[in-house]
Amino acid sequence: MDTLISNLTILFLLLPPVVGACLVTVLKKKRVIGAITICTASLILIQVLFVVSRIISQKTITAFGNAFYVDSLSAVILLSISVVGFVAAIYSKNYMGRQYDNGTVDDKHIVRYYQGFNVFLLTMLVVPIANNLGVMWVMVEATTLVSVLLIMLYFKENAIEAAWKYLIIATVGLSFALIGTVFFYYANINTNPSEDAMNWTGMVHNAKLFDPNLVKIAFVFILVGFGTKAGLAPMHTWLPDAHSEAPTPVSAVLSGVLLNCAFYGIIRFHIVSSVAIGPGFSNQLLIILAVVSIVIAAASIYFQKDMKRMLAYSSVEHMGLISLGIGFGGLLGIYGAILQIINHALAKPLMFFASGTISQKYDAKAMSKITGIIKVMPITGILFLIGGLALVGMPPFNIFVSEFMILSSGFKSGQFVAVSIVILFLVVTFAVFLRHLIKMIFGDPSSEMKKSEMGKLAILPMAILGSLVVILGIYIPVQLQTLIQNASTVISNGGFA
Amino acid sequence: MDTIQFDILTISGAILLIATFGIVATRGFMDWLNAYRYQSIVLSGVTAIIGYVTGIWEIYIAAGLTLVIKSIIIPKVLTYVTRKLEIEFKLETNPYVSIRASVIISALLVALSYFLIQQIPFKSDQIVNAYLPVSMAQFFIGLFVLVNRRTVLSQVVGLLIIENGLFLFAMALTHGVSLLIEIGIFVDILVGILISSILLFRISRTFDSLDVGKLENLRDD
Amino acid sequence: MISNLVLFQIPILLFVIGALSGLLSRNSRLARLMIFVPSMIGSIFTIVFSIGIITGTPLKLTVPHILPFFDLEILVDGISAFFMLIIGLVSFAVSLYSIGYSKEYEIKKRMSAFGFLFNIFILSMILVVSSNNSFFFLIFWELMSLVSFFLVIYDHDKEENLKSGMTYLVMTHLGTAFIFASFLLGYIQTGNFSFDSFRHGSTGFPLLVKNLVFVFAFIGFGTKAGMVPLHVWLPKAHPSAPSNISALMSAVMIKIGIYGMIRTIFDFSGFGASPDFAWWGMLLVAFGSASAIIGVLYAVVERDIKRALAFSSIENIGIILIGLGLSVVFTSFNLTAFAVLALVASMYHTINHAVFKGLLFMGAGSVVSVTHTKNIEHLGGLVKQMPWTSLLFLIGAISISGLPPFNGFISEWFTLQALLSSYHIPSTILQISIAFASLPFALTIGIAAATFVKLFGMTFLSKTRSENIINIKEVPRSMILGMSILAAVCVLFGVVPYLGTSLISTAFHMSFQPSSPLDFISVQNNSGKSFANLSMPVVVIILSSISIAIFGFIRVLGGHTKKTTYGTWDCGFGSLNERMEYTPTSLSQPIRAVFKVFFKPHNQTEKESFGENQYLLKTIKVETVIKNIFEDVLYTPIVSSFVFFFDKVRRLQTGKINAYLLYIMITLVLLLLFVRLSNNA
Amino acid sequence: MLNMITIIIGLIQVLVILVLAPLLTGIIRKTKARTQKRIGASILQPYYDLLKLVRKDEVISDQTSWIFRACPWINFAAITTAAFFIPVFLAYTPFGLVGDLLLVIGLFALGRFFTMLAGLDVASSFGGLGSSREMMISALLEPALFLSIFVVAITYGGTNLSTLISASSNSSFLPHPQIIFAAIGLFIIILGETGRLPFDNPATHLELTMVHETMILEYSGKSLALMEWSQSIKQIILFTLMINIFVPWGISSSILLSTLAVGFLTFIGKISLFGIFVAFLESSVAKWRLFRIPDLIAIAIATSMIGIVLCYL
Repeated sequence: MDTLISNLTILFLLLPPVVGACLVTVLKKKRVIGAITICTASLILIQVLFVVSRIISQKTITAFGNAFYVDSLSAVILLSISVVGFVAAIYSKNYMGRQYDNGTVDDKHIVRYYQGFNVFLLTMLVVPIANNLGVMWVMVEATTLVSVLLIMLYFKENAIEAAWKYLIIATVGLSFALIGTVFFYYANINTNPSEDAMNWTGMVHNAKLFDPNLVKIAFVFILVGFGTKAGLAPMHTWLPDAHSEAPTPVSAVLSGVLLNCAFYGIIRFHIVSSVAIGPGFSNQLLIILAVVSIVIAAASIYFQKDMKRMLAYSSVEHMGLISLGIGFGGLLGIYGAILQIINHALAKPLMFFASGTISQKYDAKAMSKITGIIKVMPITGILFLIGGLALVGMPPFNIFVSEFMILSSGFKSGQFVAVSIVILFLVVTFAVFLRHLIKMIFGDPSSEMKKSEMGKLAILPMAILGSLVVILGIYIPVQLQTLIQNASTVISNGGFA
Repeated sequence: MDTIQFDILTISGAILLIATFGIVATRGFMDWLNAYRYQSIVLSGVTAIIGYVTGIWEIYIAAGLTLVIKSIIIPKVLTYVTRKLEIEFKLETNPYVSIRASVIISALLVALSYFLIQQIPFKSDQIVNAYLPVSMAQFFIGLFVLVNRRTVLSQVVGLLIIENGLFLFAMALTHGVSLLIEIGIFVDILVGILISSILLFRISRTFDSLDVGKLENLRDD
Repeated sequence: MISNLVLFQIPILLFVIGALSGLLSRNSRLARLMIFVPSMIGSIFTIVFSIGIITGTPLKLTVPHILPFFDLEILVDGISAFFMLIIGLVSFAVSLYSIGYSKEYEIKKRMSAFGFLFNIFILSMILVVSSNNSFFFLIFWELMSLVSFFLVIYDHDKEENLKSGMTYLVMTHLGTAFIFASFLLGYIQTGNFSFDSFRHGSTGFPLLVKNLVFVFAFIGFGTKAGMVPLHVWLPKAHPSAPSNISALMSAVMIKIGIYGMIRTIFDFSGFGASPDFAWWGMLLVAFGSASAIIGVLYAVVERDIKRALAFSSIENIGIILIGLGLSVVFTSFNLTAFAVLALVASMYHTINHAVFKGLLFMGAGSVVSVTHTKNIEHLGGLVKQMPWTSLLFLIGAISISGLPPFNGFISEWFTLQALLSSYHIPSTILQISIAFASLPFALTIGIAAATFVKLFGMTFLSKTRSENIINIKEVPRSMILGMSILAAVCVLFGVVPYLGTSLISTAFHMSFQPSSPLDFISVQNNSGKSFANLSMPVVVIILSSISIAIFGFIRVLGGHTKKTTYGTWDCGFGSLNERMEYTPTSLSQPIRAVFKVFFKPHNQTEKESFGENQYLLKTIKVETVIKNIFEDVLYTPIVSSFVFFFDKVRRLQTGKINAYLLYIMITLVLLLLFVRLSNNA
Repeated sequence: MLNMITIIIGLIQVLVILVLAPLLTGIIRKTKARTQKRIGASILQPYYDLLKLVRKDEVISDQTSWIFRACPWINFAAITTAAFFIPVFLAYTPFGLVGDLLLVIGLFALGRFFTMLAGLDVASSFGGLGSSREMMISALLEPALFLSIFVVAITYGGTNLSTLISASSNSSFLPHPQIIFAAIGLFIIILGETGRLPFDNPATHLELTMVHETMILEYSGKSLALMEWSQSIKQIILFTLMINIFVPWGISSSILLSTLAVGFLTFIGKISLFGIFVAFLESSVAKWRLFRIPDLIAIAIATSMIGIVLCYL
């Protein structure tokens, strides 16, 4: 009975995007397919909430034999995917509608967009729940392919360039991830050749017996591989291009969720490696890459001219912070990192949505051409400001809480050098990021700008995210606390809650 | 018996490496394609050897698949795509590092991969012993080709070398993970190649060139 | 009797109501009342509450589980209540003042955002001083910074304001980073974020940690307080803000920095009566003296009235820090009586500065709101059009110059006595250094008086220097009333020092005389004789009776004489006009010349000539510019080295995919080599 | 009863200062005239001047405000209040509990503050000029003054003038070494505070040299009388301080008629001698250029600093 429920749970999780994609392909009506996608996304959200509530009570769900395995960590990722997917679907309707009115896209493109969007959601949903790490890899690679298609939806020069770089770099990176995965598998079958040797559950079970040298090399490959996809510097180079050239809702999903999915891969193997050889080694590497990411992101933001590129670099910074939290370890650090995953998934899409709306209004992405947003579109302006302040870690917004935890754990773990550098560059990021933001939000708009918002459907998703950003800054519901607590236990406790 | 087997393994690995060098050393796109085709044939032979040594029948299927997909379908697709292109792309004029130097660097990379892999305990597994460094060298060489070459097409080829290395690596280490995942990986690669072909097409249309140098609009400096 | 908890909640609720009604309102008189009346009532409750705490027992409460790891803990003890009292007092006056003041703003701006931010700003300050958990302290602290930042850039049409706002925000954030570090050291030692655990655990910290906790807190809170050389934001932000906000910021917000320092030093740095800590005090005295003298030197040559006031805030923070530092030194040598004296001096000056700087900023705001210029070169003669404002500004000016019988004199008297008491310290080098530190301090007092002669004289006295301010009127009654409250406090705290000293000694649980309003303040010397005495009420009695007596005496002696009004003597050249008057720049020229090493003044000449011929000048403009050494020597090099680094980093993003792949390759190889080589070793 | 007597004596000391102030000015002027081979006016001339001035009508500038009119009264009241805390011929004063030396300085500063404002209030360049120079000089004198007070206060144990002067009158005949340095510093400062040469020339009305006079240039009648008188009072207060701190010989330390009489007479003698000394000094130096004055003040500061070091060593 219980297995049946579990199987159905997973099935209903994966069914909506499949059905959605099919319906979009069949119906092809511009008005309908947007609504369908919103339905799909909301069904996913509801189902994920159900899954989360089950996870809170029973910690793990296993379905279809051993094919799917959901624990608290997966649930956190699922939660971020579903929330961002939901708001992105709502936002898409308005955004793509306007693109259509502009003549930027035609009917064919819109159908392709919504197909891609549904498939993209599907692939991402599978990543955190697949028990087989090979399947996980396949799905991460699949997300790359789908998102490349979504990025090159417009046949603009820049979009094609970005898509190309993304494709090549991500594929190369992920091939390293596969090498790492296979190495782990090899380590596993060397000690215990069994059916589920490729499965996460099987792997973490035997991890204590793995050969240390093998694990180290394997983890390096994993880190570089999934790190490329997760946007850790210096493998992040594709990220600003891809995120800035994609259609805005896609940028939001890429930045808010896809990076998390890739990072999820790192976390899984980090757990295995910690069990195998103790957390010291992988922590060390995570901290190094994290510091490099934060420094490079901070430095790159200063000279940015394009709004979305700037946001992309900010994603690099936040992935750095997440990896820093995991690397510092300790309950506080890991908790902070997981909270950071959620917080970033809320704040970054908010910023992307706002920036998309703003670029449509001003007909420009260059920040120098945008001034006085607060006067032209007050609500969007305030939401943009809230998102920006959250991103730079200003209280009382949510990211401050997680950053506080991460940095505290850094002090606690005695990594003073790393923490000092990070704090310095967080201040630098704060300065350079806000400098751009404030120039755009305040000041006098040019006289021909008419004061108006861009429609309720554009505001709604931002308002949802904005209120979550504010609320999570001062209050985290007990259920969410429990979930994150369990997820951090999964990481710190060798994979078991 | 074991030593003979090991010799066979080593020699086939060496042949594979030489085939890989062939790709590094050639200039024109058609030459690469041919070199790639040869390399894939060698690869499928190597796969068959692995199948023989381990006695797992699934590996023969994989070898067959490799032969079909890599030495026939992919070159065909790429030839088809490039034939449609109307611009001059056949000869790459100037890689960052000259061909002679690249060959030497590739040799160094082979040495590097032997050095890096040394510490892994292979136990008595001769297949791993023989092929792991070879496949590792293939990654590095593939990556080097990607770094060094300046046309979009050559980068696809670099990617293909890496995929070949990956395939060999997976085979050598795991003797076939499981057919399902293997197929998944194959499909991924195929779709990847397909998408990159579409992109190739787009790039040549939009930029009137296949030079990656044209793809430098998005940058910070 | 209403419980303390309710009294604490009422003002919070009122400020929230004020904030929300601000958001919901449109521009109108009603809206202004809806914004500022709640904040006024809230401030009154704050005052009542804090006096209740000072005289009664501390309020403590905990709201657990709203966030993981961090409980919202509130503790209002005497120290918090003292600062809360300052907040309440000044914000009451400022709220009252704002009812009239913001009318001016309504014409060009929406009030809704302002009303929201204004109320939240006051609320955040109250919450900062009452929080008892480092996490929530930082939340409220940054909220305070953020809200005040928005208020600074409230006139965001001017790019200059945005820039000063940015400087402010970045500097204060940098400060927060240090505060954060200081708290985290406590956290490492105690494993808890609550101030309570710091408080109990701090005595057990290793000396190094204690020192680090102090130094980080010193830098962090010093930034907020506007201590030199971390003061750069202050003279930019305060003038940019609307004047009522400048008043709040300068009078109250920078005091929260002082609060933080006191909290850290006396509560959770493990500070105690040991000569190990004497250098903390000396550090405070050194930076305090530097702030005082540098602040006042910039103030005296300044032409922008609000900038001058801002620099003067730096000066006064310096004086407060000197007092605080002396208190630390005395405590570390276990000279309790003098430590109390120095702390009273410091806290007395804190409350005084809050009062008179609030008053002065409001006065300046009144002037700016009717004349629309902050440059005193264009002002003058306002005493006739604005008699009330000028009188109130004069009271502020006399107080801040440290002249009897107003409050500034009292706190400076205490500070001087504390400096003199340094001869009790059993260390010659400290004795001499503190004695020498009194040199910049005394110089500061002298120049401060000159500064305010200049500010008041040039703004309110003599002839109007520009034509467009001739037909101006006195400001509305609510503004006058708002200023009068603080002016009354200035007088009250000057004439009856008992009010201040008893407040401080009760709040800080110390014993200090005088024991009744009319009693003498006295400082004892070694032989038990009185070292110094002061009784301000009697001084005021003498002063006023002499005034009456001499009036009568002269009248009797000279009889009734006529008074004729006639033009100022002009050496017979004909009518004097405003171009012949002394300008503010020329007024401060001697001081600028004496300190030319510091100011490096030079004249900038702009010439505009007719056509080609450079000798036929159409206009010539000469401006005396002084160098800002801190920006030139300290900040500009730091910023430009960062920008240099940024420039190098952005070169990495070349746009070449080959380069990108190379980075991946290099990373991979390096990490693999790292693994390989670390294994061999 | 004793209290009543001390208060009365205290008041008498105040009166002595108020009454003798113009006389000291007269003595100095007479001496200066003599050294310049002039006969000079009577030493009582300042009294005549004051009497004349209070009876004269006033002309007030139409540019001025109430500050200009109130200034002489405030100035006078402030300086006279300061006189209450000064022991003159008795080594202490009952008002010592009310205020100390720092308060005296504060009250002087209050008077000067208003005088500077009055100078600015008349809207002529003269007033601005005077205030501007006074701003600089007073600002620089402040630290010098405080440092020398520092030396004196820690040597004699208080800024309370009763304590201070009692201690100095009880101290040995030969002063402490640091006191000599303090005396040099304080003497220079007193010349500056009272506007004597080489800081300021009270006798000229030349815009190149004058400081104090420019600020009161617009005053006439009663106001001018008050300004002049208060200036004399300030002068005698500072001279009294100087002689009572550094040469306290003969000052009465108890309330006996005899000692009081001796004290009073020696005070008259000492203050006259000091006035004559200052007058001689003034005759022998020229007014210094404005920007050389800081050098002089620097000397005062330096000697006081040496004094401080000597205190502690």
